[in-house]
Amino acid sequence: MPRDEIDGGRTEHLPGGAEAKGGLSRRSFLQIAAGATGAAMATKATVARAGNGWSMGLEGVPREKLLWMYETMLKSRWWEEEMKEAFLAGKDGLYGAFHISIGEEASAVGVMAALREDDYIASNHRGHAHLVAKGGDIDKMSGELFFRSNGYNLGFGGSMHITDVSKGILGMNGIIGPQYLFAAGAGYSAKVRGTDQVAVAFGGDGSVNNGWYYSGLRNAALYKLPMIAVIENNGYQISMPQARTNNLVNLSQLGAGMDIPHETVNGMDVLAVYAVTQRAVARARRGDGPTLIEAKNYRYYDHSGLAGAKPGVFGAFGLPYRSDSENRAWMAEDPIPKLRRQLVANAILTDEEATQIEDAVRARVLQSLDTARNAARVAHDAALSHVFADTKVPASQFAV
Amino acid sequence: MPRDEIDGGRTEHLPGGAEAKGGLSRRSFLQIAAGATGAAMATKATVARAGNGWSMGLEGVPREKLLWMYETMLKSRWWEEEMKEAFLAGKDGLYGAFHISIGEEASAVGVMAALREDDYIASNHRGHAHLVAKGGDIDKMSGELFFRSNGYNLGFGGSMHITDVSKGILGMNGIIGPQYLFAAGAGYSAKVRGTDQVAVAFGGDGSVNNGWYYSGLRNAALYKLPMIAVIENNGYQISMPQARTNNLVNLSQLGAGMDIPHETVNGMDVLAVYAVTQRAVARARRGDGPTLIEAKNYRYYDHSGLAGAKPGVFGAFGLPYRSDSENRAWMAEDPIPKLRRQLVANAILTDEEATQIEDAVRARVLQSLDTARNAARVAHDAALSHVFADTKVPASQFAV
Amino acid sequence: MAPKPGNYAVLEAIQHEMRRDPHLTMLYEYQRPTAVSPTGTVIDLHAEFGEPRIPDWGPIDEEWFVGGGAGIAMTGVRTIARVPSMCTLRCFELVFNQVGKLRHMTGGQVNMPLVIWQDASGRRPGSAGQHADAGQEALYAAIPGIKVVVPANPHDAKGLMIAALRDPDPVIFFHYSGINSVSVDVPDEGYVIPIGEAAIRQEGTDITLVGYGPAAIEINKSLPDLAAAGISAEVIDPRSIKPLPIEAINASVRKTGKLLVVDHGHETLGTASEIIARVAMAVPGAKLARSTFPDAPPPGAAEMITWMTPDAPKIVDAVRKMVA
Amino acid sequence: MAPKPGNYAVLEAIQHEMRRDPHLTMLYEYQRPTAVSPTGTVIDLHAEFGEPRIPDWGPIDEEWFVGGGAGIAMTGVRTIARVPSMCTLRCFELVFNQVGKLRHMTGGQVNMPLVIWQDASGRRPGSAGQHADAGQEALYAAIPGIKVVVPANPHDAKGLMIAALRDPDPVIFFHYSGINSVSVDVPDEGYVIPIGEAAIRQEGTDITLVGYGPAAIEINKSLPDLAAAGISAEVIDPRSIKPLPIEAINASVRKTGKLLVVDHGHETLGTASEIIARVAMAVPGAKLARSTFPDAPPPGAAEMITWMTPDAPKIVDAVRKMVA
Ligand SMILES: Cc1ncc(C[n+]2csc(CCOP(=O)(O)OP(=O)(O)O)c2C)c(N)n1
Ligand SMILES: Cc1ncc(C[n+]2csc(CCOP(=O)(O)OP(=O)(O)O)c2C)c(N)n1
Ligand SMILES: [Mg+2]
Ligand SMILES: [Mg+2]
Repeated sequence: MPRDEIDGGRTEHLPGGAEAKGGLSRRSFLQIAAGATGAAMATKATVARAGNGWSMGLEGVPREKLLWMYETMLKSRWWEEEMKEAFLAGKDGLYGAFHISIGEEASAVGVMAALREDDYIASNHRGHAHLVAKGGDIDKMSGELFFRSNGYNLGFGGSMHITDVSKGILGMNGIIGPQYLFAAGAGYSAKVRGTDQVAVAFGGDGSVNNGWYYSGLRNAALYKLPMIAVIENNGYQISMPQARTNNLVNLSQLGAGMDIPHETVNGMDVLAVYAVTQRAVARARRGDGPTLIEAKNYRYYDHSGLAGAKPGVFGAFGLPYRSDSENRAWMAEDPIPKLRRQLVANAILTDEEATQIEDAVRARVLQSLDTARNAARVAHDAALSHVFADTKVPASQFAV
Repeated sequence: MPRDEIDGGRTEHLPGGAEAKGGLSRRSFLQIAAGATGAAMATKATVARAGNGWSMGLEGVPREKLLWMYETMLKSRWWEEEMKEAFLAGKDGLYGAFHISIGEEASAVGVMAALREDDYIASNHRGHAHLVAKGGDIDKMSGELFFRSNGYNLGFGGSMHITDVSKGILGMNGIIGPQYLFAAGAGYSAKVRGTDQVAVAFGGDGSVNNGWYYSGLRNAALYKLPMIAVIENNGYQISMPQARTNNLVNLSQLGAGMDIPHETVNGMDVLAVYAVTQRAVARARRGDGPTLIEAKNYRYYDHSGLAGAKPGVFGAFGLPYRSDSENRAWMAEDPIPKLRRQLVANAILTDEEATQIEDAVRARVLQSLDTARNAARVAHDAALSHVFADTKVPASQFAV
Repeated sequence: MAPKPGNYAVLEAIQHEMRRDPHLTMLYEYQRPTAVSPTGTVIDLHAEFGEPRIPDWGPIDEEWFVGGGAGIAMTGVRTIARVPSMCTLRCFELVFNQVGKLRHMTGGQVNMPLVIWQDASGRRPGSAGQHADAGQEALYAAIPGIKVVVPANPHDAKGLMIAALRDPDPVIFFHYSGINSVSVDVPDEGYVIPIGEAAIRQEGTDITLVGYGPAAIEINKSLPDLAAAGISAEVIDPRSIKPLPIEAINASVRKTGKLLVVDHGHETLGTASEIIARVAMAVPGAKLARSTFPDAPPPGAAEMITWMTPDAPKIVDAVRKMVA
Repeated sequence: MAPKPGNYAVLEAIQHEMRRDPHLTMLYEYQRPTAVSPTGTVIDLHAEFGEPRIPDWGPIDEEWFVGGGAGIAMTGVRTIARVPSMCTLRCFELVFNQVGKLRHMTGGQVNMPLVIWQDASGRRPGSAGQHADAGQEALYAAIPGIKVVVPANPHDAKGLMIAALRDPDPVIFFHYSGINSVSVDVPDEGYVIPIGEAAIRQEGTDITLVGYGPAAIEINKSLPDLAAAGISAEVIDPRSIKPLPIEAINASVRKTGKLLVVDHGHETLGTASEIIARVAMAVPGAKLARSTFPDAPPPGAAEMITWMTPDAPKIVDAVRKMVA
């Protein structure tokens, strides 16, 4: 077990699948597929296994923040669910990359809950949840997935490259690794401009095995940059099991070699992620440099696209590289019903209010898809623009 | 201070300059410049501060091996000294890169003393000592520095790229970093061929801040490759102080993040380096994977070329980025007289025998320079060959 | 003899050579080296050859495959490094400053029997940005000491891969995904297509059409329309970009007097530039043109990228204008 | 106005812009941003602007300068990333897949005011292998979204650097060390040389000579001998490789009917290829030739590399044959 000499060391192994399989209260979309056996009201004792980075209570978190977490996780969840349904239905002629982050909302929302609006994030291919959590406009997100002119990237990017510089979202990216350099650079920029902004890089477990990861983190340590690296370790890289690509048990250990504070946290617990990130943000804002956070989590769908997914069914099953029972074990830890149980148990919300919030979110999501459906298609020759700021490139495909 | 849970942890800070300044016995070339104050015969007590990786006695090391270490350090030392003199004299019209490793012989020789002839090394720009220690032919080395047809690389390479594949020397290299990939690859190759060969990468303190270093080491750990990385930390990267480029005190700590056994060793003590390397080699040969060794040492000359160097004077002084007293402090720790003192004190050699060995080495070195002087120059158009194995490229410089 | 998908054909080539050479080693990322032929034959290189010759997966670290692969190759073990399609240039510095130079820099001492099996996306809607690229083979061809081949169908892919695996020098094997579904017969046994040898796909007298990889596929699709228009096109697929079989092209242009190079790479400094420059100097008076993807990254929307890609209709149109 | 060494002139440009723009930031490795003019004026950017705008040294990690620099630039801070000469392609993938694409990929959202100050060795004896290279500007020019300039003297270096620092797009500023000692007047004040504008160095009627950077220096050296031989050469230094001022070249070749492109890059797919291809298509019937470094890495021995490098004597020789 690696030591963490800074900040008290909260690295902890992932609890085995067995403990995670108890029947827990679940929202509608979970009941569809995850084998839920009933609604057991969680007590304070079961939801708060102390602040060890693994499972957290909600003490000290303002009501507004808790409601925002709940609503934001739902927004991301339902946006992807409804996009998935649209892909499967086939009527909209959707095409292109589509990396679903369902199951991973807690790390996105937990991190963003600790950030300010003017902070930066640099995301990866699986970034929808990051975007929604950082305030991304789901109308423009839907538009981009439809490759329409109302899309965030005017149809140039599609799912994998959605960007909103105005909200500090430096973009999703189709290449593994550069987000660490970009976030370190954004942190550097904050120093140059004399602000106390923080920059967060999100990467998968696969993104740590590459020089840009090492470079971004190491230079953040050297220059004490306000940067946080969040590794969302979902156990797979496409169909590669994480364990075959790295000899470490906890990827946060990588911080030890660079003398960077590092923690492994339960990526299925939005409050645990929030707590860990708050510490990292405080460190960054007071000029103490970067933090490396590993959030252990899981994606309920396939790497990209819809293999194993069915209309109306929550989660993808029958995939060749993982077992359905592994997926179900993780789904049983789902962060959204977990937070909902805590909110209801702690009388932050009634059950009815919780359902109303979810229904409203879902309606809003469906509306964004409709907006996209009705948006104008892009012009053929638009792509000759935006190569450079103010010139067009020639249409060289026409030889004569 | 980083922990080393494997192999007993021998990381230790470098002793301050003050302790290193005592008057010690010195060979002729040292007496020229390093401010030696006399010949104090070392006792067993002073030379062997226990096997803590910092200063070692010679117990258990065969006489042959000790004599080889002594002679080989001298060979590298005198070869570079005499090349330096030839550069400064100007009569041979020497030109091109010339990175002197004088002062760093102990790490080269200490490492190679633990290797077999069929093991591999991948070196860097400062590799003369590595080559000599791995059995490089100094006639061919001199020929290459003279850019003559008897040179190792037929005049294609010059100092910075000398290679002898037949001796497992995968080459010096003008680029920082690839040696880690090459050595890991050579280790992989040993696994494929079913041999128990080991591959060693040599790099400076500057070479750890780059993705190839990280990649080579990390994959060696993943695949348990018989690879050893030796960081020769001489405190500078050209004129950049090491401390400005990395936030670590001991670069060996980088191993902690990758779960790689790692040690910091006194790079001015050939026996300490040998001891540490023996452990690493044993680990590699039994299939236990890579080791990271940091050898703290110093170069007595400038980064490249002859700034601050004078004919007949040992060491370069008056350089803008470091103090002469720092250089003299390190020269007072010189590994060659240190070993000589131990050999004489332990009755392995008499003082006269030690001098005879040195004189013979020096004569041999001077002979290699003469051989180079008299060797044939290269043909203009030779360089159109060896781009590919069996074709020449066109002489496109002649337009018509 | 039967049509086989491109990926199967290449694995067949590698299997053939791995059986001949007991050390031949392959490193790859997530693209497991297994495929099934239309007749049900399974190739699974990991099952057949096992660790360490074919490890069970690899990290997302392309520089390891190429840089570590170079280390393996330098020690006498022929090596294949497979690099995924979205990062055709992730290892460019290593290829430029190491893989391509080491033989020369060491006066001929270093052998580098390294094949980089470079997957390439090709132009396609929906992928956008980094996942619909083409043309980077030209960048590699600009590097001394590197050979570059680009098959346009599974048959050539197999023969060129075997040639690459027997070559003493580093070879980049650019594998566009679009060629996988081209239906051609692929012999079961091993065979070599020599590196540097063009294929004359069709003889003709009115114009010379040159293109490789995905452009060759589009040229092929344009042929019925050209024939219908009474145009006799000579069609050349160079297959190798370096060495470039320029003599075959020159000879054809000397005959037809007209050259259209079709390239899914960019306009500026793509392979088409080199071909046109060489023909211009060797065949004075010929009429020269190129149809390329514009100097822009690939956009996601189908409307845009389809319009930008040189395809059969655009080729027919250009040829009609050139011979008019 | 006085001659100033190239490195001083560039630092003067950067100092000028850093005084105008309070955030302009520069990352570099070991090349401290300090220089002394012949008249004794000292520029020391670290002393003047301090951390963090000019850090005190940096690690040997070029990908940090370019990738981190891109992150800085994306957040609205104009940035210079200086990359040393022996690794002109260390960051190629980042430039290709990120720096050059982000504006387009995001539908115009991302600004990338990043200047890569790329040192380049140029052909020189003794350095060998990786330290005597030239021509990699052509590889960058092949990448969409990237502008590339190559000054041939300190005056142009200053004006092009200021232009680059005011450009909204990423610019690679290729700085060959050989230009530092070219003696030309360099005004003290700030001035701009527009990117994409060629310099007609000499007007003439017999032949057009095109070359930039180190080749422009050699062309310049050849002029007395050409004049002595009664040859009237028009000499064009494009200065920008992308955008390439091809119209200036076409116009000249239309007049002279002959073009010799001199390039210290390699024969295959160097800038000369693109220039010849474009002129061939635009000016039918012109006589075209190129003199380039062969498709080989640079060897160390002076005998070899000097013979391989297009220099004034070789230019004179080639021109005499072409106009004969
Ligand atoms: C440099 C690079 N190499 C390979 C790929 C192909 N690729 C895309 S996603 C992916 C797996 C990523 O795994 P991980 O980082 O764990 O993220 P996850 O998909 O699990 O969220 C791979 C290999 C890529 N996009 N970029
Ligand atoms: C990739 C790369 N970047 C920069 C350089 C220029 N360079 C050559 S040696 C050197 C310093 C190396 O320092 P270190 O690794 O400590 O080795 P030392 O010279 O001290 O032995 C630098 C920056 C290079 N050769 N390669
Ligand atoms: Mg993953
Ligand atoms: Mg050093």
